[in-house]
This record gives sequence, C-alpha cells and structure tokens, in this order.
Amino acid sequence: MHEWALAEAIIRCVEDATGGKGGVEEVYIVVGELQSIDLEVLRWALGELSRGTRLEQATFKFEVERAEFACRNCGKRWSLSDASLGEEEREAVHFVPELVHSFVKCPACGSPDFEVVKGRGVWVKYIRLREG
Amino acid sequence: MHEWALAEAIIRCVEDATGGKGGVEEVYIVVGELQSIDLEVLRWALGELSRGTRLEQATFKFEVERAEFACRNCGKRWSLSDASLGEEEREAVHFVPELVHSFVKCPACGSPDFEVVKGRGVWVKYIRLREG
Amino acid sequence: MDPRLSVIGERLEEVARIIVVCSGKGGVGKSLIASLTSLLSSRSGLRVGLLDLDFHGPSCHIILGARKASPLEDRGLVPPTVAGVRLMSLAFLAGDKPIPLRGADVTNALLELLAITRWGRLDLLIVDSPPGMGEEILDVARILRRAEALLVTTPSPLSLSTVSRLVQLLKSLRTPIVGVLENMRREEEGEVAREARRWGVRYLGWLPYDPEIEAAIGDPARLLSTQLARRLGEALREAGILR
Amino acid sequence: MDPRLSVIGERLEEVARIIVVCSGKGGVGKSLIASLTSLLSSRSGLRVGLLDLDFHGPSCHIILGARKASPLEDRGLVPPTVAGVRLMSLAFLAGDKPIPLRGADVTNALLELLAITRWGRLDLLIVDSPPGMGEEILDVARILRRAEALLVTTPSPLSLSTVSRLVQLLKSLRTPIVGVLENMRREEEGEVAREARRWGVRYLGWLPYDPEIEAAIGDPARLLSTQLARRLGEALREAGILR
Ligand SMILES: Nc1ncnc2c1ncn2[C@@H]1O[C@H](COP(=O)(O)OP(=O)(O)O)[C@@H](O)[C@H]1O
Ligand SMILES: Nc1ncnc2c1ncn2[C@@H]1O[C@H](COP(=O)(O)OP(=O)(O)O)[C@@H](O)[C@H]1O
Ligand SMILES: [Mg+2]
Ligand SMILES: [Mg+2]
Ligand SMILES: [Mg+2]
Ligand SMILES: [Mg+2]
Ligand code: NI
Ligand code: NI
Ligand SMILES: [Zn+2]
Ligand SMILES: [Zn+2]
Repeated sequence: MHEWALAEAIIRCVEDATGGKGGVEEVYIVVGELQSIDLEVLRWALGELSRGTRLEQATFKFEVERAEFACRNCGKRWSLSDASLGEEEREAVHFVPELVHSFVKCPACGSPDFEVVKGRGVWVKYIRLREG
Repeated sequence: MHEWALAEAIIRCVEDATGGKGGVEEVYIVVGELQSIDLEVLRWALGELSRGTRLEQATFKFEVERAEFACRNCGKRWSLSDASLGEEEREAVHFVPELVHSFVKCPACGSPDFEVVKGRGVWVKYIRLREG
Repeated sequence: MDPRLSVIGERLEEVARIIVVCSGKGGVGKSLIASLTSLLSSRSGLRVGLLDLDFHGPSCHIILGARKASPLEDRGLVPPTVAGVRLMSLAFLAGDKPIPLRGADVTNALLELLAITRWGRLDLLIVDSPPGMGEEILDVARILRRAEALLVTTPSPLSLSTVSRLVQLLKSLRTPIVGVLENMRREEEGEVAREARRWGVRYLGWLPYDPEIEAAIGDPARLLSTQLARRLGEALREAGILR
Repeated sequence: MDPRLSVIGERLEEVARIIVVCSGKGGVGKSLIASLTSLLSSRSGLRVGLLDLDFHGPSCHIILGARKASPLEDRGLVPPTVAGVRLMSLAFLAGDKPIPLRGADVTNALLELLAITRWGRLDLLIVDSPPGMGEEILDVARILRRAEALLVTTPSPLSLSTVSRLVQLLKSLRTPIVGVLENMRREEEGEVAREARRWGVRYLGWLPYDPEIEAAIGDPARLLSTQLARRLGEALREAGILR
C-alpha cells in the first residue's frame, strides 16, 4: 500500500499550508477514481501519521471524483467504467495515473491521445482550522 | 506581412464555424500583444479576402490583449513592457509567439520557464450573423 | 475559436505526399536521413520541402549548410530554398539560442508554423521529428492526417525497444508506416529485419556506418556523393518514395 | 493544493547528491553513461540510485539487464536493486507498451514518481534524462533544485549545436554544470574541448567508441569490464563524482 506515501504527502501539505496556525479541524481530500486509492487504508495512514501533529484531531473527508476522458483525436468523451483494465494495468495506473495512456484507448477511434479531464489523483481541496 | 496568412485563417475559421448560414455581420477578434500584429494591415487583408464571401459586409472588431507572463520557477508575474526585445527577436516572436522563451527571462529569477498567461496570439472570440 | 486549425489544410493543399521521419529514439540518424532524402528527391526532379520539427535540437539547417538562410515574409512565411529543398526550421528564427518549450508550447508553435508557412506546390514534404512520443508525434498524427511514417532505427536493442513502442503507438493512431530503415549497421547480421517482421512493418534495408558523413555535414553536394546517399537512394526507390 | 510537492523534499532528504545526465541531443550515450556511472559508483562502495526519466524511451532497465525487475509496494514504491543499483523506471510499470505522454502528463508522472519512491539513504542519485529541453529538463531544475548537470556530447556538430543550447538554458535555470563528457570519439582530434572552454564548462575528457559495448548491454559484470567503463571511471574520479 503506497497509500501511506500519499498520506505523508497530504499531512506535509496541510502542515505547509497552515504554517504554525494551531490545530486543524477538517481536511477535505479529493481522490481521483483513476488512482483507485483504498480509502480505508488512506484513512488509517492519515490517522497514524497525524499523531502528535497539529492534525491529531482533524477529520478527513473524502470525495471520490469519477474519472472522465476526452479524446483529442475525435472528441469522444467516456468514463472509466467503459475501460477495462487488467490487474497489473490497474496496479500501474494506481501508482502513476498517466500510465492510463499505455493501457486505455478511445472507444470510438482507438487513439491513446486523450485528456484525463477529471478524476486523476489526490488533491487537497480545503483545510478548516480549529477556532480560537 | 504575414498578417495576410492570419487573415486567411480567420476567414476560413469564420466560414467553417458558420456553415452555410448566410451573411456574417460582425467578427470579434482578440489579438495577443505578444504577436505585435499590424492591425491596419490585418484589417486591410480581411477586407480583401472577404470580397465575394459571406463575410463581405462584416465588421471586424479587434481587441488587443496585453501580454502577461508568470514564472514557473519563482511565481513572479510581469508584462511585455518590462521585457525588451531587439528588432529581430520581436520579428521572430511576431511569427511564432512561443519563441518568447528564447529571448525573454523572468525579471526576478532569470528563468525562461514561464507561462504566457495572456496575450499570446490571434483568437476569434465571437461571430454575429446577419438577421433574417 | 482557434483560426489556425482552419487554414492548415489549405496550406498543404498542393502538397502531394507527407512523410514523417521518426523513431522515438534519438541519435539514430533521423535528421540526416530526412535531409538526405530531401536532397535526393530534389536531385531526382521532385519539388520537395523539409520541415524540421525538432524544436529543441534543430539539425536540418546545419546538415544542409543553411545556418544563414531565412524565410521570406510574403503573405505568410516562404521557406528559403537550400540546395533545391524548401526548408523550414525554428532555428531560422531563434538562431543559436535555446528554445525551451513545454509540450503545450510545442503544439502552439507547430500550429503556428503550419498555419503561416507557404510551401507552394510540392511532390513531397519531409518532416523531421524529434525523439520521444510526445506532442510532436501526437500532433502530427492528429493534424496532418495524411502523413505517413518512415521509421529509422539502429541495430541496438536500446533503439529497437523504443521503435517497437512507436510502432504500437502509430498503429493505434492509424498513421500508415512506409517501412523501417536500419541505419549505422556495422555487423554482418542484425535483428532488425526479424523485428520488423514481428511488428508487421516493411524492412527497407540497411545503411552502413559511413565514416565520411561527419565531414560532409553542411555541404549538400558532398553529402550527395557519399556512399550513404547512394545506398539511401536505392532504399527509397525500393520503398516507392523516389522513382 | 497538490500534496505531492510537499513531500518530495522529504523523499530525497537522505540523498547526498543528485546528478542529472543530460545533453539535449539524443543517442549520444546518456543512458549508457548514466547506467555505467551507477554501476561504477556501486562497485566503489557508494549507495547509489538511478532514476530513468526518459519516459518515452526508457533504457536503463535494458542496459542493467533488469527487464523483469519490479518495485516493491511498501509505504510507497521501493526501487528494485539491480547489480547494487536502486533503479526506478516507468518501464517496470508499463512493460513494453508505449507511454505516449504529452508534456503536462510528463510533469504529473514525474511528480508522482518523486512523491512515492522511497530511495532511502543514498550517496548519489543519478538521473537519466531524455533528449530535448522540455518538461523533463525544466521540471528537474524547478523541483530538484540541488541537481547538478553532467553533460554528454559526441564530437558531431549536430550534437554540439544542441548541447550549446542546453548549456545556455541550464545557466539561465541556475543549474550547476559538473562538466561535459565527450563520448564516442573516433578521430584524433575534436572540437569539444575548445567548445567547452567557450561555454565556460569543464571538459571532463573523452570516451572512445567501444565496439564491445553493444554485446555487453544487459550484463552489468561485462559492462564493468569494458574499456569504456575503465575510461569513464577515470573521468568520474577526475570530476570528483567518484573517489
Ligand atoms: N549512416 C551513418 N554513418 C555515419 N554517421 C551517421 C550515420 N547516420 C547518422 N550519423 C551521425 O549520427 C549522429 C546522429 O544522427 P542524427 O541525424 O542527428 O540523428 P537523430 O536526428 O535521429 O537524432 C549525427 O552525428 C550523424 O551525423
Ligand atoms: N562509447 C560508446 N561506444 C559504443 N557504443 C556506444 C557508446 N556510447 C553509447 N553507445 C551506444 O550508442 C547508442 C546510444 O546510446 P544511449 O545511451 O542510448 O544514448 P542516449 O541515452 O543519449 O539516447 C546505444 O546503442 C549505445 O549502446
Ligand atoms: Mg496496490
Ligand atoms: Mg513583420
Ligand atoms: Mg534529429
Ligand atoms: Mg537515453
Ligand atoms: Ni497503493
Ligand atoms: Ni507579419
Ligand atoms: Zn477518439
Ligand atoms: Zn522567476
């Protein structure tokens, strides 16, 4: 589970963004469907890594953003459920979402030259600080 | 004056976008400052090239968008007036605006790795068709 | 709306055939072969253009000895004619300065060049491409739909591995592949012909490592008189690119 | 906010030195020299990592004979150790498939790799770079601010012209340049030492064209026993990269 590494990134990011400004109440995290993150593992890792930091009391909220693709060649738009990835392929995309271009092709024209419009990876949308 | 070539592109673009749908009343064109287009020449070329087309009666409106840069290295934002281009350099950028990366550097950190946030090139913002 | 996209087709209206020399791998001889192909085409009476799309490492102007040439501004940009070849290169505009473009800038520069360059009537437009499988390859396939790929590889497994990826990519982009040239062969035997069969790509033959090439760079007449040029001419006739 | 940017510094905290092998030009031997430098470093007792940033044409896994290796998922990705070298490459994840990334995707893939790879304690991280002056060079300079550049060129004017552009670019990016290696020299004399002086870059010496290299690719022990490895070792000691 490299979710641990992503959790570390989120914790550092929140620490960087909030400076020395006291406790963190809520962290809102957008998780792209493409990366197929295990949310339970991510939540657990965030809990472990928060201990003794200003995030100790924080609530972590997750929003999973559906992946959406748009073909640069023919304009077709589609979603991940239309694509079928093998297990190894899913694992590769789990680590580096851009590798979707190695495994998925436009269902209309067969091109791998498409844009990942939504649902790529992990993003911190907002942070709420504790009052007072 | 390669403005003629740009005028041809604008005319074809308007023709493509409006299909066989009758006369064109107004074409609103945004011209990036970076490309230092000669607006009089462009207007003249558009007039010449419109003859006998559905754009024959069209008014061409121009808006010059000031160029704005943002450094990817240090975050600094600046405008073209802060940059000084030699005559040959200006001519090169006139043809291919991206060549600004060969000649201009961030005034704060010296990096050529900046984004052209605004004011790059020629853009058709909207087209108004003749009534009826 | 981007007006450039609408005019590119018209700019290439009188161009009969477009061939992109590509490999994915660097240093295999793409630029040398693209330039020599242009010279050979011109000598055999074809009207030929050469577009250098290796924006970060333009080479064709050096190979053809045209460092000092520049395009003419006349209702667009008219490429200078060098040894019978109409050559367009960003190097004419940037000189010896670096051209550090990110991918989106590469796309823009490519669109701009295609929108303003007046090639006129051509029997053949040769496009020299950079290594990699980024914007230059994807955009050429997307924008110049008629383009055919001429692949170049050396016998090294490092080159074959990358060309094999490019073949798969070109197939999914539906870009026709004229064939693959094996360049700088030094050994008796190589894997390239066998690999080409595996890829389903026509093997166009091999070109020797020619120790006289380096000294001929910048001198079109001398380039045309090398053994390499002779061998390349044979392969191109065999491939139906030259008559 | 992009969380990856915040953790990259920490991932490289225990890495003492970062050297990017680059050129701008393709096929000059960047990957071979990056791989050999890693092998030589490991043999001389250094803890060394090798990051292959040529996403479109990954080669280091082939040179080191690690086509079958793969990273371990343990609180991130732990690079496999190949002949003493901790190697990370997208090829471990994409196999032999093409990796057709546009520039913005290259930046994303680079950030992702840097955010999740656990190098551990390293004396030296060697970064192999693709040709060109796009995302890979600009982002490495932007994100890995400590990185130093080791330049590679051949004696060809085609290579020198591009490396000269890269030198100007690296200077404006304030990336320190360790020096320039002349690779695949065949003639008695070359322009490279003189060019290096003109650029204000240290000339680190020349490496011969070694006809035994191709057969040694994929076999670290054999690579280390080539004349090229011996010569490279000397140059790297001279340059202060190896002791
Ligand atoms: N058949 C050949 N014999 C000798 N040298 C060659 C041959 N083909 C290419 N070269 C040399 O190899 C180097 C790489 O060629 P180049 O055309 O620049 O490759 P690319 O465009 O694929 O990067 C150049 O120095 C070129 O002069
Ligand atoms: N000194 C050398 N002697 C012989 N062959 C070499 C030498 N250096 C590199 N090569 C070969 O030249 C080709 C290009 O080398 P490579 O490392 O892939 O270059 P790059 O990474 O710059 O594209 C490969 O086939 C490699 O084996
Ligand atoms: Mg997993
Ligand atoms: Mg002008
Ligand atoms: Mg080239
Ligand atoms: Mg390489
Ligand atoms: Ni994981
Ligand atoms: Ni003009
Ligand atoms: Zn499509
Ligand atoms: Zn700056």
